[in-house]
Amino acid sequence: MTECIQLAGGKVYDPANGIDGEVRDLYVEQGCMVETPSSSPRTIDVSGMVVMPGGVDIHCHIAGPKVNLARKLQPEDHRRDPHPGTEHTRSGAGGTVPSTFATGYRYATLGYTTAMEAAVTPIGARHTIEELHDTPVIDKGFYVLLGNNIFLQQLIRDGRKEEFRQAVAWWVNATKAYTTKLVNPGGDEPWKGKKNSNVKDIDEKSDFIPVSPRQVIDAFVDTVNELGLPHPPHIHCNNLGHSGNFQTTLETMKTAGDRRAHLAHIQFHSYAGELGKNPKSASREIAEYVNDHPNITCDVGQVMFGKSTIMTADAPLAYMLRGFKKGKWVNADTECESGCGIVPFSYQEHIYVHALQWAIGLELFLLSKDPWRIVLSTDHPNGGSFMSYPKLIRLLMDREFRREEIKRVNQKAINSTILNELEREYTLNEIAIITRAGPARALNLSNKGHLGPGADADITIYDEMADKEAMFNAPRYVIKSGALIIEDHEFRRDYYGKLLHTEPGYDESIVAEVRPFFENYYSIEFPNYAVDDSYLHDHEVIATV
Amino acid sequence: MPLLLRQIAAPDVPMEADNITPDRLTGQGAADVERLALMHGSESRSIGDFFSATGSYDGIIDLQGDDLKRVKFIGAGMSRGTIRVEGDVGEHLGAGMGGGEILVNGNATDWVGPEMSGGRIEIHGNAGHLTGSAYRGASVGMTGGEIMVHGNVRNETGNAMRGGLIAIGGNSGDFTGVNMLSGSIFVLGELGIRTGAGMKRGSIISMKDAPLLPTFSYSCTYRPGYMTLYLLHLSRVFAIAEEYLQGSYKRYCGDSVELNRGEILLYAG
Amino acid sequence: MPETMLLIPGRSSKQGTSLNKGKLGDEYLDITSTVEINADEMVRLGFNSGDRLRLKNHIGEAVVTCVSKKATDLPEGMIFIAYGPTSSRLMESDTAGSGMPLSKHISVEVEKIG
Amino acid sequence: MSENVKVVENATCTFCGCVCDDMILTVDMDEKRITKSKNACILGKAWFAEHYIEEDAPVAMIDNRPVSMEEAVEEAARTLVNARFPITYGLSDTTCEAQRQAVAITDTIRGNIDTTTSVCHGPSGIALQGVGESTMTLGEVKNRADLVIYWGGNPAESHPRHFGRYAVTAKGMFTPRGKKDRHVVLVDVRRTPSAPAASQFIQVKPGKDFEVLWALRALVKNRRIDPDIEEETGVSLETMEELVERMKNCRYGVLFFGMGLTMTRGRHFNSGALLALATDLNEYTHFVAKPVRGHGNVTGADNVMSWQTGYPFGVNFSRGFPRFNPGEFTTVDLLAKRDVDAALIVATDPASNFPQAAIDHLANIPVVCLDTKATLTSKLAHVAFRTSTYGINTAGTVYRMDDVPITLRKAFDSPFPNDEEILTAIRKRVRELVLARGQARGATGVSRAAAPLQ
Repeated sequence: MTECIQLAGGKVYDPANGIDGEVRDLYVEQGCMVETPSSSPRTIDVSGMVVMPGGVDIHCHIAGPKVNLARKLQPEDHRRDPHPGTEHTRSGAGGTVPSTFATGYRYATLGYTTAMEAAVTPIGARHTIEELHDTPVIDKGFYVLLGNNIFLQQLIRDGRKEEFRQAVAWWVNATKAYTTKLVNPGGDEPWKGKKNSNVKDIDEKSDFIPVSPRQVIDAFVDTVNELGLPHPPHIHCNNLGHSGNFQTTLETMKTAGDRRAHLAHIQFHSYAGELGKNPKSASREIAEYVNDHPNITCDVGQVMFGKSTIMTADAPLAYMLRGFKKGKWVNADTECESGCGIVPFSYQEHIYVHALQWAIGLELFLLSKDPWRIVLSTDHPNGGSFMSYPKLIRLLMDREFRREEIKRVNQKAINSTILNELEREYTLNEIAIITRAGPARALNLSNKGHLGPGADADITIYDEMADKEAMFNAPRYVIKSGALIIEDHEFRRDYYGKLLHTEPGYDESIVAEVRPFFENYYSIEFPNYAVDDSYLHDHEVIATV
Repeated sequence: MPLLLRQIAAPDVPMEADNITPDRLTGQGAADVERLALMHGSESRSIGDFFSATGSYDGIIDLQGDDLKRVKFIGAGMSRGTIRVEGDVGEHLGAGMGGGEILVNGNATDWVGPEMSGGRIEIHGNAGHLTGSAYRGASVGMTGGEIMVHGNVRNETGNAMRGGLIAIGGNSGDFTGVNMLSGSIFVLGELGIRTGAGMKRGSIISMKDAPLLPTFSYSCTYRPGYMTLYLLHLSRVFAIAEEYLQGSYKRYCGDSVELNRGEILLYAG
Repeated sequence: MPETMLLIPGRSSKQGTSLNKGKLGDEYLDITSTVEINADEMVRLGFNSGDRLRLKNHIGEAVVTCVSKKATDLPEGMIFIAYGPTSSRLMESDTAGSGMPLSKHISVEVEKIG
Repeated sequence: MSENVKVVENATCTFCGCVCDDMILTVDMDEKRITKSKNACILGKAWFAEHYIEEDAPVAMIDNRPVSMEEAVEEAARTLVNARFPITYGLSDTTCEAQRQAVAITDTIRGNIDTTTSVCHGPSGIALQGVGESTMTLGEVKNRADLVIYWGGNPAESHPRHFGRYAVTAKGMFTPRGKKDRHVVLVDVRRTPSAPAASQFIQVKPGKDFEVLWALRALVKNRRIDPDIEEETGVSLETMEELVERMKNCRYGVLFFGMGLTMTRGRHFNSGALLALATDLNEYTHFVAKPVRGHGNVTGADNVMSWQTGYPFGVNFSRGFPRFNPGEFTTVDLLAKRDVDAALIVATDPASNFPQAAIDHLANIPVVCLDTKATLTSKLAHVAFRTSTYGINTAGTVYRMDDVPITLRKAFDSPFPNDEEILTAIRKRVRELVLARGQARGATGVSRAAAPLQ
């Protein structure tokens, strides 16, 4: 169903290929970008329009056990935001945790064509893949939660580095994951086993398995880089949301040294101040470190005002947030692997902490010197829905708009930051980097985030408008793998993207090591654990590096 | 002259008629009204397929029919004007309404005035479950306005109510005022069981004695100052016995699993 | 005078195994039309195991066979039955805005036939 | 028994929500039946033993007359497309792959879809939406739980391996001695065959579970409860206080609950009270709760419905997008109110277990039925398909009661198609018919103002 298309006369923003708003023609054939087509193309006149690669979301929560539990939890959120079907597309429900169909179609209507689910328990991988299969248009993958895996922690404790490496590789294969994810490493055991406490320091060792978060982080950074997974370990640091946590964040980055690491939703980890008291901004300290260390990539996890849903493998954090309103709360423990917490939430302009979080996110964007290593995200739906990306883009591109918005929020919070002093406005080229080219590079997706020959023909075409929120809210055309999905703002066909995963090599003998642990402590049979190839449908193996 | 909608055909399957509301019919002639859409199951039909319209809207809609039980969402979201219904109506009557008045000379069923914020609903017969309540999953139900039911209601009346007044002439079912946040519920007849479970604040008043949960505790018997005012207001609609105006009430506070700041007042003679 | 009792339909192992053989089979139909009653109460009401009883309420009526159950295992005033076509006949359809009919606590009048 | 024998290891029993995946099945390939099911409980053994192939049964029937598959699919599709308020119901005894097709059909025809959840733990789903839940996978219970409470359920008869495999005698990381490391409490209105497995039995008067749970919540919060609670509930204040101390002081506590809560007066508030109790206890220790789900893949049905529509059961598409409202879009209500004009029933038998008023209406409308065996529902159906059995003749995915997904292994082939194949064929034909009718979807012509209100 892919066509041969000529996109004629558009202003092209393709930062990976050094193209910054040049008017040129692009050609699509067989789902890819080509220099010159072999057959006669259908020409679409896009003159006066802005052409970019399809957006790439490096960190969001869109599929899997916790996401689905958050969906079940909130009929009131779906009810107010129905997603009608069309002749070509399925119906669904919106809100902060949309149904799978609504998720895919809504990403497409923002011009996003790739998204990575950022936290999946290994035992929930099969579920996640089933949901991703029902998530239309976009290509997708997921990061597998291994940072609180009891078996792996035991290997770290015992200094069995080689077995650790093999076991990580086995787990990535067994789950069809894209990379590994660490969430509050070391925090599960105090939560589940010690009456709901948490690990507080990166060097604090658990009584049960005497391993510190730092040792876990170090082991994963080491192993994942050695294995050459396309994306380094994706790290949700300890102490998320706590005042003074920026020290933990700096220590985490220092632990990585000069090895590749990705820091997730770094805004939530950039707080100064004293523990238990109101936070202050530490965006300068964090931005400085990131600026100076090219091995680090991060996504911001911007907070946007309004309804959100906190969903995280960091269960103690969700319990703490539940304490504020005593509203509905979900805790879900996964055997030997993970915790999980879910709390419906709302960020409000007048609340000091919320306004500060909003400001810190913007500071991080504006203080960043290398747009290639700071990715636009809201940690959907934790900081807000991905549907608020266009507004976030306007906040970055439009200083006057930003000033007006700043006036509407808690001024005490604003006055404790330097946000008012930051004059920077992102250019379209920089937006193309932080939403497309940068995340694609951080993920080592060489066929995405650019429009050079051989790239996947994932393309978004916007009408150029002064109001950047309006512009990024409604692309006129969206092309996915060469198929024209949206034309004149309307869906013209349905399309299901592929699963992106990686297959690092490992020594089969590790299976004999994992199996006895599994047989003792898991509740399903070992041969039924790994996800077999029948679940893959359309997929692409991204090579190790 | 009011707009009269007289039913000419009975629906075979549930019908959703949220266009039957003053907000949509203002300034429309009878022919225009008949062309407005309604849902009959999954098909989109016209009001005129099921109702004949005469007159024109002057602030009042008269809705008459023998088979309105399947007609849902009458007056949903309305903000002004009056709907007068002759007959028994379907679910979601006045859902989310913010103003105006709905009068039903007949019975209503489940979800009368859910999540309404203002206006008035009066039912001369009975209503069903979840009168003046929240929909599932929502933490706040009715926030304002009033619902008066002359007959009986069933379970979960005023579920998660945060404001306004519900008055029931007959009996209520179980879980009256469950998870209530604020506001007032009067039940002139008998309360069902588990009244006020999970309530944080608000008042539930009954003229009969009632079984209460173990998390409600007796505080005193007294004559609340506001009782006379409320009962005089209710006496415009219900027959309020003189002794209720003059009498004392046993006050129970609860729910102790929550804030313990709600009250249940039972007439004590 | 018929006795008013509380009918509690539930699952049982026998019902579970017999339904695999087919819901139209005699075994399943037998199991789902047999009720258990407290042994002391059987004596009080003059019922013997194997007696045919009529259960009746405002929804409908059904004929069942009774067996006695140790007094410690089933309180007086209660009748246990395995779910099935028989219990359906006595079940009210109102769900109180939940989707769930009150399937476990069904008030019935019990009378011995013949 | 023939020589042609195959052994299938790590097979899964889908009879109940335990979804035990450690079956070792011996299959006689000539006879096409399972002759031995090692590790299965009494229910599982019957499940495997009784699923043989009735070769002479017709693959499909219209009005009890044998017809071809194609003819039946055509008639089924037309029946559904011609209806104004068609319902889809059942789905708890089939694979997620089939469930996905069923939701797609219902979306296309703008029908109403509901699963057996609504008459099982639907009230617990409503409770979850009200208060949330603290929960876990079953392996956490095996590894950690030192206090296990069963409330209103009889697993010895309904889920026979629940005790041994997951919760009572199971040995795990912090419970190496199994039952010796646990205190087990059973709460019910009658002393069921589950009582012997428990360390303690608490008998509640029928219909008083809510009052007991509510009192326990109050005691956990250090509120006063009057001793006359015993007269009302049958449980003494002393027993309650002792239980509360035990709950507050355990290391990892679990509350399992059954239909003794969901099917009795109070319904979702009973489940909600229990979920809230578990949540409250997290002030003191780690505490979790879990409904003990019945059918093999009823949990999968909840999951598929939730990810495809946003809601777990009771979903209506008549306005072109999903809406949820238990009591309005749940099957018992729709049938009893005679709101329905056609039904697609998949892998369940409402004609034998629904309230009589609902059964009566089912007999008056055209029903399309898919089942592995003849049932009262298939007997009254307009179009009846005979299907193969999931987990025995059909691979696919099911979700255990704790949302853990498990892949099924096929034991032997059936001449009958599986639910997914039939539903996929119906879906394809339904879509053609809907498009041909020119009913382009999208704008409904009705204002959406009221729609968000339900």
